[in-house]
Amino acid sequence: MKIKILWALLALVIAGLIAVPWIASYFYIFIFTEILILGLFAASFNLIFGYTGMLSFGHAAFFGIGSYAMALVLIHLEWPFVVGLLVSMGVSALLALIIGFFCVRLNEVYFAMLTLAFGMMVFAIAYQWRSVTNGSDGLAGFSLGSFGLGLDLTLANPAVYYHVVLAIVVIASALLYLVCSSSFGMILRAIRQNPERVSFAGLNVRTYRLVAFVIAGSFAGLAGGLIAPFLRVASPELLHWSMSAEPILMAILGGTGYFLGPFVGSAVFVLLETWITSFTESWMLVLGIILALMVIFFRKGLLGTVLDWWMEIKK
Amino acid sequence: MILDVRNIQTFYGESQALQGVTLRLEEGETVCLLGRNGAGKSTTLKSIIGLTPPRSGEVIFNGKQIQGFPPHRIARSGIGYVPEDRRIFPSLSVRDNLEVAAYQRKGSATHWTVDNILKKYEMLGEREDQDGATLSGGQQQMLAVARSLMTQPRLLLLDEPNEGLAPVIVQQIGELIDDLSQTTTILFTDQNVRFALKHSQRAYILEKGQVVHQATSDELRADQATQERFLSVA
Amino acid sequence: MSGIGSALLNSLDIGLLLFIIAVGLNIVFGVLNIINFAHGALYMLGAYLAFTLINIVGMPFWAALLLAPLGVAILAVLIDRFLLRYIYSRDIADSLLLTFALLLIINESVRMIWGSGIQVVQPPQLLAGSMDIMGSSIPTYSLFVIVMGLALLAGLWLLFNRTRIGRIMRAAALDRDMAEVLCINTRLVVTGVFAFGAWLAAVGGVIAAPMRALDPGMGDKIIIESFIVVVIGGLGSFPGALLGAIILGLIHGFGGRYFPEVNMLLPFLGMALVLLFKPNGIMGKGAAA
Amino acid sequence: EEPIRIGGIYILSGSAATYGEFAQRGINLAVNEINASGGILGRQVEMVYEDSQGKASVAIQAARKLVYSEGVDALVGLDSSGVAQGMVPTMPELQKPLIITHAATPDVTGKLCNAFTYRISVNVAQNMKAAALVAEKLDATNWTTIGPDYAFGHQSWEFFGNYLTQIKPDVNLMSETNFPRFGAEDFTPFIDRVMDSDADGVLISVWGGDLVNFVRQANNRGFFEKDLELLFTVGAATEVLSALGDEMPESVHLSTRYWFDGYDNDINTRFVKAYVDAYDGPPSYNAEGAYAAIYAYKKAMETAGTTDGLAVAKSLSGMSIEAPNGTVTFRKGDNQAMVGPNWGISGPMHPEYGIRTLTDLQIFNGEDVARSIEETGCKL
Amino acid sequence: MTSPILTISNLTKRFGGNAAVSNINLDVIRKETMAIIGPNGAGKTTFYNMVSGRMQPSEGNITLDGKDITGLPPHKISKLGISRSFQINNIFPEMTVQENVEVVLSAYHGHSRKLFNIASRNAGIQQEAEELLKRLGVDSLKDRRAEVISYGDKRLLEIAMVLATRPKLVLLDEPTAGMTPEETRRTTKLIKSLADSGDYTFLITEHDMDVVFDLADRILVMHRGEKLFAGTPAEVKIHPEVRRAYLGEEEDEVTGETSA
Ligand SMILES: Nc1ncnc2c1ncn2[C@@H]1O[C@H](COP(=O)(O)OP(=O)(O)OP(=O)(O)O)[C@@H](O)[C@H]1O
Ligand SMILES: Nc1ncnc2c1ncn2[C@@H]1O[C@H](COP(=O)(O)OP(=O)(O)OP(=O)(O)O)[C@@H](O)[C@H]1O
Ligand SMILES: [Mg+2]
Ligand SMILES: [Mg+2]
Repeated sequence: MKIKILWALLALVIAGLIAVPWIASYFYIFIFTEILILGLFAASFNLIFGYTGMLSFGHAAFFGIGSYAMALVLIHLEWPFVVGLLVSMGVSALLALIIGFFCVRLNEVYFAMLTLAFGMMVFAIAYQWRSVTNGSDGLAGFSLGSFGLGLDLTLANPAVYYHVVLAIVVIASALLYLVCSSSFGMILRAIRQNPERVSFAGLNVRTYRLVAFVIAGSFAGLAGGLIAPFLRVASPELLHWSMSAEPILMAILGGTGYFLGPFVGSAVFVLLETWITSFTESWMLVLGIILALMVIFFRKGLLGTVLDWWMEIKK
Repeated sequence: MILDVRNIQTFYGESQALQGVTLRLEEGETVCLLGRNGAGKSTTLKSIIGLTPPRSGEVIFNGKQIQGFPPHRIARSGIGYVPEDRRIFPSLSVRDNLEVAAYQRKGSATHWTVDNILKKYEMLGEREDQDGATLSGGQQQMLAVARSLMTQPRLLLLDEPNEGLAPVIVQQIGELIDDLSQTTTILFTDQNVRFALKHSQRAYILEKGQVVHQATSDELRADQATQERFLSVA
Repeated sequence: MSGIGSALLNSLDIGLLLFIIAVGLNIVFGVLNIINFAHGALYMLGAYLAFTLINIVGMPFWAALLLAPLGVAILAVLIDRFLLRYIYSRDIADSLLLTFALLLIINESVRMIWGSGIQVVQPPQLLAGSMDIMGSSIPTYSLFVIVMGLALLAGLWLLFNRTRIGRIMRAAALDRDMAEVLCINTRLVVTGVFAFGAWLAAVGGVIAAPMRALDPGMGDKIIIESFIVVVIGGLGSFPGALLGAIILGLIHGFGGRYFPEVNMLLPFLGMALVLLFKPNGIMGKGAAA
Repeated sequence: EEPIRIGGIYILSGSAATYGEFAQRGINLAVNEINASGGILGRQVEMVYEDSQGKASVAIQAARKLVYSEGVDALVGLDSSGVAQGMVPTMPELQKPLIITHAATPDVTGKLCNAFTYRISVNVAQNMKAAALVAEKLDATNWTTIGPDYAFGHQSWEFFGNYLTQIKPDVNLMSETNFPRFGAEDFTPFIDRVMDSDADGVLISVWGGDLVNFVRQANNRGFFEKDLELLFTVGAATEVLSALGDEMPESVHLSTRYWFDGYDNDINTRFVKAYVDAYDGPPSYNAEGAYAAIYAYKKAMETAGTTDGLAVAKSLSGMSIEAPNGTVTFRKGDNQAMVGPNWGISGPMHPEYGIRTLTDLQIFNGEDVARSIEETGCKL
Repeated sequence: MTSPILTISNLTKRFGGNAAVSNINLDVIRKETMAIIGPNGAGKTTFYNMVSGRMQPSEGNITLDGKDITGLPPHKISKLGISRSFQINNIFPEMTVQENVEVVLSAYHGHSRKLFNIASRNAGIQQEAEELLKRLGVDSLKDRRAEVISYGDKRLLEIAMVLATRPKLVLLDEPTAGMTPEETRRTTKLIKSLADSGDYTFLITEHDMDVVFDLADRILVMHRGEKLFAGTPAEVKIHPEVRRAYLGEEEDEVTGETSA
């Protein structure tokens, strides 16, 4: 019963999201585009963090490389948008395979630090390989061509682009959700709690962690492929460790134990930042205080706290 | 009376593990706590030492109320505790495991020092510098008991002290309990009813978080019916 | 002075400064299992307090070296009592988030209190200028940094390995409940360790002040470097932290000079290689990865 | 009537926050003066600021927010070249004019130029042409550079080298260049490397807090005792000079985009006085740029008679205003202001401000050091 | 029937200078139940760790069904048919009891590789898990989080998980430690019935001599890493050295309740 209500709520939220360009001020199209893209980025991160228990400090590597791939495709090849997205996913999956191959053998903090190291190596390369990446300035000034798939969409129109992002993020999330609730996903959760026991059940834990890492990386790449046309730039800061910190914050804020937690976290984060910067220049101070209070009092994340509370009163 | 537990109720989150446990120990006594799995034996001990503070009821040790105090204060007032899962500090050596526990209460004599323990328990003495994690299960149990002695307890709480121990060692633990009971009051739990009754003077039986029976150990040993009823001892 | 010799000495002096900063991070992580993102911010706070004490109040450097870290340690006690206490028993992710929030708060407060301008602190008279050693001139302050670093290393090593307090800290780190029932006041230990880590960060800040221009981003610049140091050397190992710091100092010193095209990559490459071949760091021990 | 709103996008947090603060100071002065004398088109002026954090992605979202949510009529700002590079291409979409007051990358009034983007400050190309003219007269023949390892440092060296070899073909540009990481804090290896090399001329484009560290470490190394010709491309920035005090050596060539003591006109006198009164120190170059930008909008809006973005942008093109640094014209064709950098030699300490003075000040003519429109690659 | 399923030769494990297991030779016969006993620290768990792949032997060979498995990683050994329980509880604390078993079952059936099925809709595995739990008598706890059930129940859950991979050879490390007499009896009976079914070969360590004598066809007695004696329960009971090193002198205490 409750589950049904939740699904109905979700449908309502999606309907609301579809309607954003008509019901909210123009600026919110940009805000919601950002929320969706960062939400997907954070959800991909949560597959390895919340489900598998691997705290990566280098997830931005995949996000960033996805955005660079998209930018390069648009600048040099002028392929359709959808093809660009597939390239973004492919490139980041490949990168995730390489980085993951080394990282999944380490645990906890060591894993976190190794992913940080690899992530920053990718950053350093993007920063210093000026002939390809345009160095610190990043790649800008590319134009959006056709969408592909025979659809005639003016992607340069922010409302259209928003709907495209919404559709892609919903589809991608559905796929991710399936992965999370599959038997494979159950094994990932088991690995988080007790990797050794899983290996004694006959599974090679490293392989499973690697597969999860690659899946997460490719979805982060997809999000990166979406962000480049949105920001009109692919720049090294998208690869920096502070960008890796964002999905961590978002996932924890929203609730790592829930599939939709990272999306909630992304919404809260982006909206907070937008609102706070409107009324004070010391937005970092206010954000810091709010974050601190949330960590202390909403320990299961916002979504978790709300759901718990809801389950409680409806009992 | 050294320990007076009055009607304590303890919860894990919302689920109530102790439904009002009352028990008393006189100075110098050795008492065992019996009961099926999940009856609340471990929880009773943890409630006394303060790891799971009771939500209501009183714990009076040595004439002073101690419930609600942080565990280190309870321990400093003279209660030693050995958990059922041993909890050895894995990356500290045997010696360091003992040393961190050293506590000297003002005005009381020091019975136990690292050196006399390592001498007395050869099994540990031989492994003085080995890391706790690498000890076998039985060695860890020995260390856990020895470590709790370092706090110079007047009352010792032992949660299943001989679980996982070889019969010879069980004998040794039994002897150890007998020996310690000369100087220390002891409350312990054990699955092995025979062992427990042999080394105690009195027994409490717990069921579903309540004391359902109490008797001297000799009485209970003879009382097959009660044993069968509460402890499923055939 | 020959190129290599001076580069070596320079690496040593950067390395030891890094060591002083990073070692507190190492201790807080090792004992409390908290990755303290705000460590760099505390370092910055130490530097700014020193700036106020020396340039505004007019105290001598040595007084600042004594007082500024003390002030930061007191702040750390407050942070521990009012914020961190809620999350010690939770997993590492929560502490990450909370210390990140702290970093934002401290950074912004520093900007509000001291402004965003660039500030400079002069070294004390005693340490200004250079000394002639083996025919080459070496800034006296570099020698001071090196001596301070080594002295701290020795002190820490003694504290952790030769005193009961050190063992108690390790025990509390391993199993807080068990330590509690063994008469250890773990709250006190935890507060003490966090304040001590902050104190070390601030000592680093005060020592850095006469060598580095102060600006409100200086904490962020140092935090990743500190991670690298701690990881390369090995979590929980003091000599390791020293070694890691010197290695990083060498990477900076020589990398920029001989491999300018990839100098940004090198520290991270170094860290990755160490983690791959010695996951616990060069001098780390403890559980295998 | 509703005030006119102008959005400012600057670095307001982190290491370079001081630059955002300087710009805000200049803007405040301008806005207060304008409001006190009746505003623009009879309307008061109101500023709305956003923090770019020095990141292009953040700045772009900030610009969208300012335009669509805050409803600003015009934008000023941008400290970092990377931010400018990323943001400028999105300006036509926003349909609001932007005057860049600090970022120096040539491209934004070059190959990335557009009808909405203007720059009131000196760019790298202009400054380096001036630097080359200064270098021409020096004895040094072996030139190298120490600059931050990102676009600004590399571009400075490229432009400098190109101009210098054009006007003085016998100089040697060394292949051994030095690009320390931005924010590196320790420059000793690079200082040693230059001292060990054959260089007798060094272009130093390190700036801000890095420059402060650089100079102090160079002092420790005896760098300034060597017989080197040193050109500091952003060396006369007041924040650097006041942090360094007399640690900044004498007799080195320092440049800034605006030297407060270099212009003898009423506007400058008034501006410097107002600034010193309000903020207790001489104005920095980017405070001046931001100050002038607000006046540029005043004139453009009043010329256009409206605040409409397209109209204001149009009237900026080719427009001249009187600013503290003289008459400033936005050149038709690339929208770059024809302003000239100031080069001088560091002299004795200033009696009031505790900073080095500039002697032998050379104020270059904006037209003389600007690239031709064809060279910029801008097609407007 | 008498071909060995597991052959151990010269198995040795050294930590630093000390041999925790030293030069053990052993054949485990198919379908038999073999107990390993010995004082604390004798090397029993270390022996298990090597057989199950958790530790690499310092020397010696382990052969399962004629195949050399020395030094293989745990997951490979598990796939080859060896399943073990742990002396210290080793479960998935945040999952329900039922899910704990389902994880192992889906690993065994290869479902774990399926990215797009819905785990909770897998009726086959659910049913199989429920049956297993029922067999162990913990089916009433199936929806509780594993970390909150009592110690004894956790041990039973662990046995259920061990059996879920349908192993040929089962290693149980002190399966009844911490159980009540009643549970111990039930567990013993269960193991006995499994052994009698002829589907499994068991290696069991235990300090509870009732269980050992009840179940074991043969007993290996270890002492300080070495093989002290191997023989039938009857032989072990009267072996003087075993009595001195392990059982202790007071026989009645050892054999606990049965003699009472
Ligand atoms: N951490 C916990 N969270 C929730 N419930 C718990 C927890 N620990 C114990 N319980 C519950 O409390 C009750 C009493 O448990 P306790 O461990 O005290 O029993 P016990 O008599 O010591 O059993 P055993 O003989 O198995 O050790 C049980 O129902 C158990 O499920
Ligand atoms: N990693 C290790 N490093 C060093 N010594 C070890 C290590 N693991 C085990 N040992 C030692 O090896 C010996 C055998 O330990 P093991 O755990 O195999 O004993 P056990 O027979 O299972 O004992 P118990 O019945 O008490 O569980 C012990 O002396 C133990 O201290
Ligand atoms: Mg118990
Ligand atoms: Mg064992």
